[in-house]
Order: sequence, then C-alpha cells, then structure tokens
Amino acid sequence: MANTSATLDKKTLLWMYETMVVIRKFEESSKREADAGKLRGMHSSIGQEAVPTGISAHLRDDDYALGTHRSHHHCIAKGVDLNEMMAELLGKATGTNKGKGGTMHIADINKGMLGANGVVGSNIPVAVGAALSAKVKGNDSVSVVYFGDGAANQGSLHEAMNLASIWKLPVIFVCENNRYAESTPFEYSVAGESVAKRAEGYAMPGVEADGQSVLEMWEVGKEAIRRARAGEGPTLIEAMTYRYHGHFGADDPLNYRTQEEEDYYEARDCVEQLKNHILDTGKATEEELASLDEKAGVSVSAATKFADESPFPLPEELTTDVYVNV
Amino acid sequence: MANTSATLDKKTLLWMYETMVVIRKFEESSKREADAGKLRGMHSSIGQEAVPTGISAHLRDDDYALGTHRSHHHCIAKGVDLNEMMAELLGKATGTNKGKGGTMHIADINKGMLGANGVVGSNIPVAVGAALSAKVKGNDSVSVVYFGDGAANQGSLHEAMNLASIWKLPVIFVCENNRYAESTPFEYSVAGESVAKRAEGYAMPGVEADGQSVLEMWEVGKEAIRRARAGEGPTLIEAMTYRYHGHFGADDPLNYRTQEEEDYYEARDCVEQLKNHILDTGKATEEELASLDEKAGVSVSAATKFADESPFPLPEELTTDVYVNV
Amino acid sequence: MKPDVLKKQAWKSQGPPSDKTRKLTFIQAVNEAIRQAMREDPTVIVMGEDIAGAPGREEQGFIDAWGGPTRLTKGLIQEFGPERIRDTPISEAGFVGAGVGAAATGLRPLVDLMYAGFFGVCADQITNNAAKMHYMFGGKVNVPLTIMTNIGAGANSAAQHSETIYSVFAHYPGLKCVVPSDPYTAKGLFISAIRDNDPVIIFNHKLLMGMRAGPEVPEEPYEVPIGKANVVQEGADVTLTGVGYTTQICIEAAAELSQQGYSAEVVDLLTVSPMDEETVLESVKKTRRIVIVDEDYPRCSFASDVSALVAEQAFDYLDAPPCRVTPPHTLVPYSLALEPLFIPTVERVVAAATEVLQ
Amino acid sequence: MKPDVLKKQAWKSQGPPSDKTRKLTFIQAVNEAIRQAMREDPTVIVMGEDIAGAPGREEQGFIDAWGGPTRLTKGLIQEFGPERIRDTPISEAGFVGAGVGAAATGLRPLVDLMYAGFFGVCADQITNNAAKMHYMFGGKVNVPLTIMTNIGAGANSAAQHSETIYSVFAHYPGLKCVVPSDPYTAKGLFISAIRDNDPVIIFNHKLLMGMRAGPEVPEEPYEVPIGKANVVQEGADVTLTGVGYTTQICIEAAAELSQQGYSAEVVDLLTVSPMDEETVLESVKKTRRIVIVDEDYPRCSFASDVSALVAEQAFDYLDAPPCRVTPPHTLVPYSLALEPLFIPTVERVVAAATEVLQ
Ligand SMILES: Cc1ncc(C[n+]2csc(CCOP(=O)(O)OP(=O)(O)O)c2C)c(N)n1
Ligand SMILES: Cc1ncc(C[n+]2csc(CCOP(=O)(O)OP(=O)(O)O)c2C)c(N)n1
Ligand SMILES: [Mg+2]
Ligand SMILES: [Mg+2]
Repeated sequence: MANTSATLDKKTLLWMYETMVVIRKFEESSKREADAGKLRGMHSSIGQEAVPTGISAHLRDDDYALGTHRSHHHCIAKGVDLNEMMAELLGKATGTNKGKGGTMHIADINKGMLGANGVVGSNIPVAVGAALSAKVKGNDSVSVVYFGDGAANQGSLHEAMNLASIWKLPVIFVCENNRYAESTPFEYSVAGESVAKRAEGYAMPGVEADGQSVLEMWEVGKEAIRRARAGEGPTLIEAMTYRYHGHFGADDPLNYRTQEEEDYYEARDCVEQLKNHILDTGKATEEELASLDEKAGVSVSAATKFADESPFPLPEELTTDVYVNV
Repeated sequence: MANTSATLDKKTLLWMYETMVVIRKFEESSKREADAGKLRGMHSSIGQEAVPTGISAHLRDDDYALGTHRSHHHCIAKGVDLNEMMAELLGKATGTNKGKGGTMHIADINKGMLGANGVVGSNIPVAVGAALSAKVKGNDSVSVVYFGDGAANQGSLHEAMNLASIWKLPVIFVCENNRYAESTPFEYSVAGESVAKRAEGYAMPGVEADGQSVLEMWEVGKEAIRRARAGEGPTLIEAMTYRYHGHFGADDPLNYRTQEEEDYYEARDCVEQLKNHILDTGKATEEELASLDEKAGVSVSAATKFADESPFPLPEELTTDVYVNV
Repeated sequence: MKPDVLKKQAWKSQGPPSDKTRKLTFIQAVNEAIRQAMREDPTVIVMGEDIAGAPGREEQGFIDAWGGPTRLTKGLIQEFGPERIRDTPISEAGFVGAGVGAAATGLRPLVDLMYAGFFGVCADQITNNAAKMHYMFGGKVNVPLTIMTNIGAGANSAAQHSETIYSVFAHYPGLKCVVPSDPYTAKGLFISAIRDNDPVIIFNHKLLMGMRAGPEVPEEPYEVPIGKANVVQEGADVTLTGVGYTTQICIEAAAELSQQGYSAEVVDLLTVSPMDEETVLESVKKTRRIVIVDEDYPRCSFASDVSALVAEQAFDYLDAPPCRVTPPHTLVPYSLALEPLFIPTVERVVAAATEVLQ
Repeated sequence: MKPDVLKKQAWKSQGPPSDKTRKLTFIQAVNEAIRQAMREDPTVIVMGEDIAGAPGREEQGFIDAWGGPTRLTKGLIQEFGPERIRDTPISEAGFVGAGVGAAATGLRPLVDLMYAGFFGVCADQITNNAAKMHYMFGGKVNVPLTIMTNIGAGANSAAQHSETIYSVFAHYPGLKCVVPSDPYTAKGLFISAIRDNDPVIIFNHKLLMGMRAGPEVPEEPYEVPIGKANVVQEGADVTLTGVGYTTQICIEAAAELSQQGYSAEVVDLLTVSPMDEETVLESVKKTRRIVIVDEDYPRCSFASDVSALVAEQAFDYLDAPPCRVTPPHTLVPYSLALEPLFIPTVERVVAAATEVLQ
C-alpha cells in the first residue's frame, strides 16, 4: 500500500483526527451512561475509530452507510448528529429514532446512515439494495456496509457479494476484522483466515488493510469508492482492527485473549498514530490538536446533557410507526 | 486430470455403465408416467448420469448422500431400490417414503440416501451434520451432497463450506453445473463463472471436472473421498454437465439455449462415451453391454409395473408421521 | 387495529371504475396490474428468479424465456428492459434484502418469492428488516416493498412447495398480507400493494392461476383496498369466511347450502393483516353463526384469529360456537391419494355449516 | 391433537422424584439438565456460538470463556470436551442445518439459537428440514434435534432481540415447542426435550434466567412431559393461563385477585405445541371464565389458539367471552419509557380478570 499521506491535505487530516476523537469521547461518555444504568446492551467501538473515518472521508450525504450492533463509530463518521445519537441511546423522544431503536439501530436517512442492525450479517443485502437504487436512478451514490469478522460467516455476505458483482453495483463491503466475534477468535471461525481472499471467488477485488491506520483506510477507501462511483463494481475491504473493550459492557475480554495482545494493539492506537503523523509531518501543532480534543469533549458533553434533559417518548408511541398507513 | 481409466477394473466399469443406463431408462419411464398424468413436478436427470455414478463407485451404504429437486440419479447411484423409487413417484404406499414425499424427497436411510430436498441449497448444511455424526462417532463414513450451479448462490453453501473446513469434516460438496438454473444461465448468475474457484476462500480444494466423463468423475471422487475418510477435510467438486430436457416437464429449453449447444453436449453423452471407452479398451463386448442394457430395461419395467400395481396409502396416513411420539 | 372510516365503505359497492371490463385470467390480471404500476411510476422495479428468463442472452436472440415461474411477468421485459425487470440468482436472502434496501432508498420493488415456503431462506430480511425498519427507525424510513409468492396445495408438490403460511407473516407487526381470490381482486390488490408505503406480501394460490371467473376486470388501474374484507354474497343464516382459494370453496358451499334451504353469507377476507375485524363482526352479528375456512395450518393461524375475534367480540350474538374448517395439524402429503384430504373441500364446509345450523 | 392417556395424568401430582431438592437458579437448573443428559447419552452434543468460548485456545490457557451467551452451558466443556461442546461460527443456517443432519444420523444435538429472532437466518432448516423430514420421508427418519433459544422483552434490547415468537414455530406441524416457567420446569423440560425423538424447541425467557423461585429442583434427572400443561394453583372463579414468564405474572395476579375475594386457577401451559387442550378445557369448564396471558405478538398466535379452543369447545360453559392479555400489534420498542408498556403486567391481568368476573 503506497503511503499517500503526504498528499493528504491538512483539512482532511484534521477532519479525520477530530472525527476519531469525537467517536472515542462519545463512546467513553456512552459507557458512563451505561454504567449509570441509563442504557443497556451497548457495544463499544473504541479502538475501531479509524475504519469508518478513513472510508467516510470520501462519502457524501447522499451516499449510504449501513452498520451493525457495534455502529456508533459508523454513525458519527457518517455525520449523524451527536445530540440525537446520545438521546437515542437514552431512549429519548429527541433521538435519531425517537427512542424506538436504541444503540443497535441508529439511523439517519438525511445523512445517508441507513441504519445499524442488530442481526449479524443482516444489513449486507440491504446495502446491495441501496446500491441498486443508485444504479436504477442513474446517480453515482455508493453504498458502504460494515460488518465484523464474525459476520463474514453468514451466508448473506456471500449472496450479497455475488449479486453486487454480477450487477456491478456500487457497494463497498467493509469487514472490520477485530479478531473476535464475542469470545470466538477469528482464526477459529474463518476458514483460511482471510476474509479478503474470499472476494476472488466473486470476481471482485479483496483488499486487506491496516484498520489501525486511518491513512491506509483513507487510501483503500478512496480506490474502492472511485471504482464504485465509476460503475466498475464492488470491492471487499478487510480492515484489521481491534476492539479495546469487551464485546459488551459486562464482558471481560481477558477471558479469551492475552494482555500482550491488548498491549500490542493499544500501542498502535489509531488516534495516537494519526496524531504522531500529523505532528511529525508538521501538518498541525500540538495546540491545534489539543483544541480539537477540547472541541470534541465539549460537543460530547453537550450531547450527553441534551440527551439527559430530553423527554422520553409519550406512551402512545408504543403503537405508532408500525405502519405508514393503516 | 490423469486418465487412470486403464487402472479401472472391468467390474467397476460395468457397474458404472449399468448404473448410468438404469438411470436413463428409469428417467425415460418416469417421464412416460408423468406424461400419462400419474405424477407431476418431475425434474429429469437425463444427461447428468455420470456425476453421481462416478462418485458413488467409492461409496458404501454407511456413507451418506444428499440430493436436490433433481435427484433420481443420485438415489439410483446410491443403490436405492428401483421398485420403491418408482412407487414413490406414483405416490404409492410401497414407495421409499410411503408416498408422502414424492419425486423431490426420495430418501432411504438404509442405503445412506439421506434425502432429496426441494429447497435449493437446503441440504448442504444437513450434509455437514451427517459428516459431523461420523466424526463424533469416530467412524470413517463420508457425506456427499449434490447441488446445482444455481444453488451455488445460496448462502447455505458458504456457511456449510466454512463449517466443514474449520471442523475438517468428511464432506464432499458436488456441484452439478449443468449451466442452467431453470432458464437462468450459469454465466449470468455466478460471479467469476466458477464454483470450484470459491473453494479457495474456504481453504479447501476446489476441483473442476468433466461431468460427462464418468471416468473423470470416478477419479476426482476417489481423491475427495480418500481425503474425507482420512480426516483431511472437505473437497468441492464442480462437475460440468448438462441436462438434456427442460427444467421440468413443461419447460422448452430452446427458449433459452441453442440447438447447437444441446448438440454439443449430446455428442459427448456420458453413456456413449463410457460405452466407447469400454469397447475401445476391450474391457467388454457389444454383447455384454447389450445384455446390461436389457437387464436395465427389465428392472425399470418391473419397477414401473410394481409401482403401477401398488396400493395408494390409506387416508389415515395423512396425519401419521408428523411426530414420532405424540 | 380498527379499520378506519375509509375502509368502512364497501369498496365493491362503488362499482367497477369503468365499462371496459374483460374476462381475464388471474395471470393476465396480475400481469396487467404490474405493467400499469410500472408505467405510472418509474421507481417500480421487479426482481426474482426467471421473472424474465434467459438473462444476458438478448444478443443470442433469447429474451423473456419464462416470464416468471407462473408467467405473471411475461412480456414485461420487452417494455421495461432488464434494468427494471431484473432476473436474480437463487439468493433469496440476497435479493429480498436488496428489495428492502432499494425500498428504503426510493424505489418500489416488487420481489418474487417463488413459493411461500422459501420464506425459510430469507425470513430474516422479511421479519427483521422489512417489518421492523419503519418502527425501529422512528417512522423516518419507509419500506414500500411488495413481495409476491405462491401458496397452496393441489399440485402434488409435497410438503415444501405447497404451504399456505400467511399466518406466519401476519404474526409480525409491520407486515401487510393480502390474498386475492379471483382476477378482479388480484389486479386491484397488486396495484394497492405496489402503491402502498408499507411492506406488503401478496399470496397467490396456485389453483387460481388459470381462473377466469369472478367479476370482470376493468382496463384501467384500480385499487382493492388493503385491510378491507368483501361481502361476496349476502346471507342470513350463517357466515362463511374464505381467504383466496377458500373463498371459491365458500361460494360453492353457499350454493349447495342454498339448495338445502339455508342462506349463507360469504365474506372474502382478502387481507390477512391488518384484518378487517369490522366486516367479520357485522356479518356474524347478523347471521349469528360462522364457519371459518382456511387452507393454512391450523395452529397459531389466521383461522384461530377469526375464531377468537368472533368469540371475544360477538360472544352474545353467537347461536353456535365458531367453527373452523382447516387442514389437520399435518404437513402436505405428496400422494394423489392423500393431498385432496388436506385441502378444505366444499363437502367439509357444507357439513360444518350444517352442524352449526342445527 | 388429543393428549393421550399418559398425558392426562397430572405429572406434578407424582411429586418430586427425590428428597434431594435444592433452590437452583433457572440457569443452574438448565445447566444440570444438559450435563445429566450428556452423561446418560454419549450421542448428545451441544452446538452454538460461544457456548464454551475461546475455542481453539486451550493451549493458551483459555477455555470456557463464556459458557454460553446466558451461561447455560458453563463448565460443560471441561467435562465433555470440544468434540461434544462445539463452538460455532455465526452461521445459524449452517449449524442448525448441521444439527438436523446430525440428528438424522444418530446424534442428539442440542443447538443454541441465541435469540428467537435469529430464526430469520435459519428458518429454512427449522421449517423445511427439521419439521418436515420425518413426515416427508414416510416416518423412516427421526430428527431428535433440540433447539434452545432466548425470548422476551424487558432488557431494552429493542425490536430484533426481544421477540417471543413461539407461535411461528408452533404453526408448523412437526415441531414441538416448550416454554419453561421456572427452574423446576426448565430442568424437566430440557431433559424431556433432549430425550424426545422429535425436533423440540425450548424457549427461555430472559427475565427468568436468574430466578430461584418455584418448586425446588431434584438432583437426579426427571422429565416434565412435553404436551402437558400444569395447574399451578387451583381456583374456582376464573382461569388464568400463562406461558413461561407470563405464568409468573398470572401467579402474582391470582394473589392480588384473592385479596379481592376471587379464586383464580392458574394454568401453566408449558408446551405450546402440541397444546394440552384437555387441561385448559377442564379448567375453563370449571371456572367458566378465562384470561389468556401471553407476551407473543397477538396476531395468529398461541393466545388466539387458546381463545378459539375455548370458544369452540367450551362454548356452553362460558359465562363471559374469553379474554386475551397480550402486547398490542406492535414491535418491541427500545426506550425504557415504552418497553414496559409492551409486556403484559399483573395490573393488566387483574383488570382483565375483574372485567370477565363482572
Ligand atoms: C444472526 C445473529 N447471530 C448471533 C448474534 C449475536 N451476536 C451479536 S454480536 C455477535 C458477534 C459479532 O461478531 P463480529 O461480526 O466479529 O462483530 P464485532 O462484535 O466483533 O464487532 C454475535 C454472535 C446476532 N446478533 N445475530
Ligand atoms: C430456495 C429455493 N428457491 C427457488 C426454488 C425454485 N427452483 C427449483 S429448481 C430451481 C433451479 C435450480 O437450479 P440448479 O441449482 O442449477 O439445479 P438444476 O435444476 O439445474 O439441477 C429453482 C430456482 C427452490 N426450489 N428453492
Ligand atoms: Mg469481530
Ligand atoms: Mg443447474
């Protein structure tokens, strides 16, 4: 992978830095809210910030992104409003989904966030449909779907890859390989120990990328999205990444992985890496980055306050939105 | 593919010849019964006789085979009784399934025929389970599952291949690529135009074989089954074959394929090829083969007579066998 | 789920919207409905296995080889082309899921699921995505997806290809389920379903495909409203409810009953979800007796719902317990000798009606 | 589906088979049941995601990291090893299908489907293979497969992770469905299910997992018969039927009703399919009133079945129409403010009972 970071402008670099910091702070805050009993069933994306950030740098509001049970980072990178996201986590009426969807289902169609999804692998064909829309309507929108290494073993991925390939649809399949599906190690569950390699059987490029390097994610994202917009068809990207926390709140990952392994990945933290890169290349100063850190902290605090102070949905919301028309 | 036909003994050659002729005559007879209105929904296997025949030459009664909607040839090659099969087609009480399953569901556990299955792709994971049984029980039975080129696009195949690979199960995945799924050409539906190639992504051998050559099927089957019995794991075989008739009775294939294409395949007919090979190599005489033809005709006629004369199931059979114990 | 004012108006009483009516087969009526829906709205697309056939072989002179497994989409590719009439691989989870995604982003896909039993391979997309997205996303995303599928025994296709499992779909809030009973309702329900902003599943019974009976079919597009049952035939002594094919059974049974001197009211339920409770309750409050005829499996079924509805909400009006005529709790057998015993028949309906009339 | 003579005997009246009873949690009771079933029969294996956890990492010192998503299988891998306690990839169609194949060839697999809603991705294997093989193959192949799965709202998991969809499974002939209501019935039903020669699905409600109440749990293996309801508490004025978690709601409601001077009979249905019609009918013929409490969606549901059953077969005994207490026809909302409104509560049951008692 040619490192083209030299060609990356300051604006993009700082946008990526800020986005990753916002994600991290958002997740720290949502964890605090969860620990305080205000929400349950949260899957933290800390450690994986670089993946959707590098990809989303190339996306527009009229491009689609689709996520998983672990999707706060996908949403933030795609531009979903922090206030509405945090309100959704707390089940408030002001949430992205009016409090009906929660942490695993955040969606914001205006930002092209077509929804997180709690069923592993379920969103992959849906993403193919969003791409099909673009093709039938004749525009150049693309559709990005994120899924985990565990999801790679769902049949839906394979049906979707085949469809996208024969129809040359603008889909980018992004596997966030964080090495675990709950407590199940990647090397146990994925025959051949490569998701990217499976792309070949579907006549599409399969690219393995360092998911801890936002620069590399930016790079592979750029080419995949260019291909998609140009009508050249889908790409599968396997981003090698790591979740720092347990699968969900109560999970202690040291029951299935070593401290050394955790240390190894944390030493290659995506935020730190980008920070060092920016400083090393002189693209910005410590102070500039510190001020972005602070700005991120302020928006996340504001979002948390907004969410905390927002009203819950009214009881009648239980039965609305089941149908558009009854 | 090294042609090892020289090493093939007369007995095996004649068994294969007879099996293929029996299949063909059985299918001709069942077509007549269908044309006479005695059964509906039949999918003829004429043209594809060599595939299960070459494979089954290596199988025992305690090995498993699982089929599809088009499975008469799989059943016959696995040794299912012709009388009971034909009776099943006619929905008779004497049928393999007591008349309850019919043409798409023939099963005979004593012969290891674990069932045809009318849902495309559905039997593939079931075959993995049969192989798992062998592994857990510690015996060396193997499990062979047949499916079409169309079925290759079902997610079940991919889940099953992954499972069989990580667990090193004795499964042989046999894709009968007859170039069509109903009227849908293989080159349209399968990205990359190779099923065999997909095996690589699952860390298992993927072998393309000439499904019109029973000798080649025998050869690839031999190695795949050896591997499986030896605990070396699964193999995917893509057998390039052709169905001579329409997808089902009323289908005219010339609506979607050319006469030239049909001629090309019929000129390479599997029965004719084997006949020529046997005669050319002097393994048997015209007369010997003619007597096998006649024997086949006699058993199929007898089966048809048996079926025609057998009684229908009694009305109370409607509600029996829903549960083992109520 | 109370039917609203609009639905209360009997749509049949408005009369056919045109004089240009024809005797069409069920297949022709559906084909026309899809064609008209595609003409009026360029976002309507159709996907499914062999819905045209011979995809990719135009250059070799092959096009529209099948026109759908039951020919419902025959001839459409010539008018609308392969971008909108899209043959699919056998990947139901893939293309039904793609239908959900396309619907959520501005298209109105009509997706063919060849047989209802194949629900098994794409149930996740239908139950977890199509049914739930609108609700989970706080009403901010619509999924105007239509699925058409075949149901019914009677063709010796055995247990996997003969199911009538609309009860399963109706169980899920968020899905609408409709079941045409003749060419007229087929055309109207297809047009309503495609125009509807919710996911709608249309269940077509195999045995109705060649049917030419029922009201004549107007040329122009018209809707048969979703959520509204139809009183096919008024009567005073007993209500017979049918769905799809069993509506035809009920009509025949009513004729026989009338020869025995009984006046049966026939209600064609048409929509399984949301159910038109009002029409059923009104009818049974008048006749005071009901026979519910349905080909779906009996347990946790639409027939149970109708029976429970009547028992709970018309209890004081009933002169006899509600009565269901359904298959027994068994699978669909293959044998010609057994399959006819599975399907509700005119005789069984007449016998049941005679019993509640005692 | 008439319960046979055996089932007619109230199993509870036989008393616990041992004096060695303990207060176990639901999880402990299930864990013990699986362990005992595996000890008594070497063909019993368990498959599922993270049912042990950290598969393949024994050498690194990791084993049994999870012991199942709800810890039902904790500690089993140490005794039975990875050949019989088999962690799977996230490929439900693959491993449930493998369960069917293994069951058809001599094993007794217990397969974990983490949440019932994930049925969507493996419905084909359950509905088209597990349910149908025995019938389609003329009774010559058995499928002694057991599936265990989680149901229920109450943990703020939103629409996809909170369903109680046993009605869908019960719809299919060929499947058996059981729903434990406490640790005692959990252990007995697990043992019965694993020993049963038909495919059985066990639905475990999230909110019961930590539960220690109910009868004490005998140490040795015992069966709670499939197909048999249990009269938890006798009463004269009204029958309350519960399933799983709602049985606990009914017990509490009965206590409140008794304070109001009413004597409620509580029937724990336990098996959704085949249904124990007799016990329900006997009870309602005595009390002449019924309130059916169920957390599954209301349409085409088990609650509808019970209501229809009573209406049709105990019509002349009823002093009030049957009454259902279920969620409305809606999906499970996420918000802490909405989710409690979905689940049937003691208050709603008491209110319903009071109404039918007027
Ligand atoms: C179909 C399905 N099966 C199982 C689950 C339960 N589950 C939720 S997350 C998860 C692990 C997912 O692993 P992976 O795809 O690698 O994503 P990650 O959690 O690592 O981001 C599982 C098994 C589910 N939600 N859906
Ligand atoms: C899940 C499912 N989808 C669709 C069908 C309808 N169908 C039956 S056979 C068939 C074509 C199968 O093609 P292929 O797998 O190539 O097998 P072949 O008929 O060529 O032997 C289709 C689409 C089905 N039976 N099951
Ligand atoms: Mg992962
Ligand atoms: Mg084929």
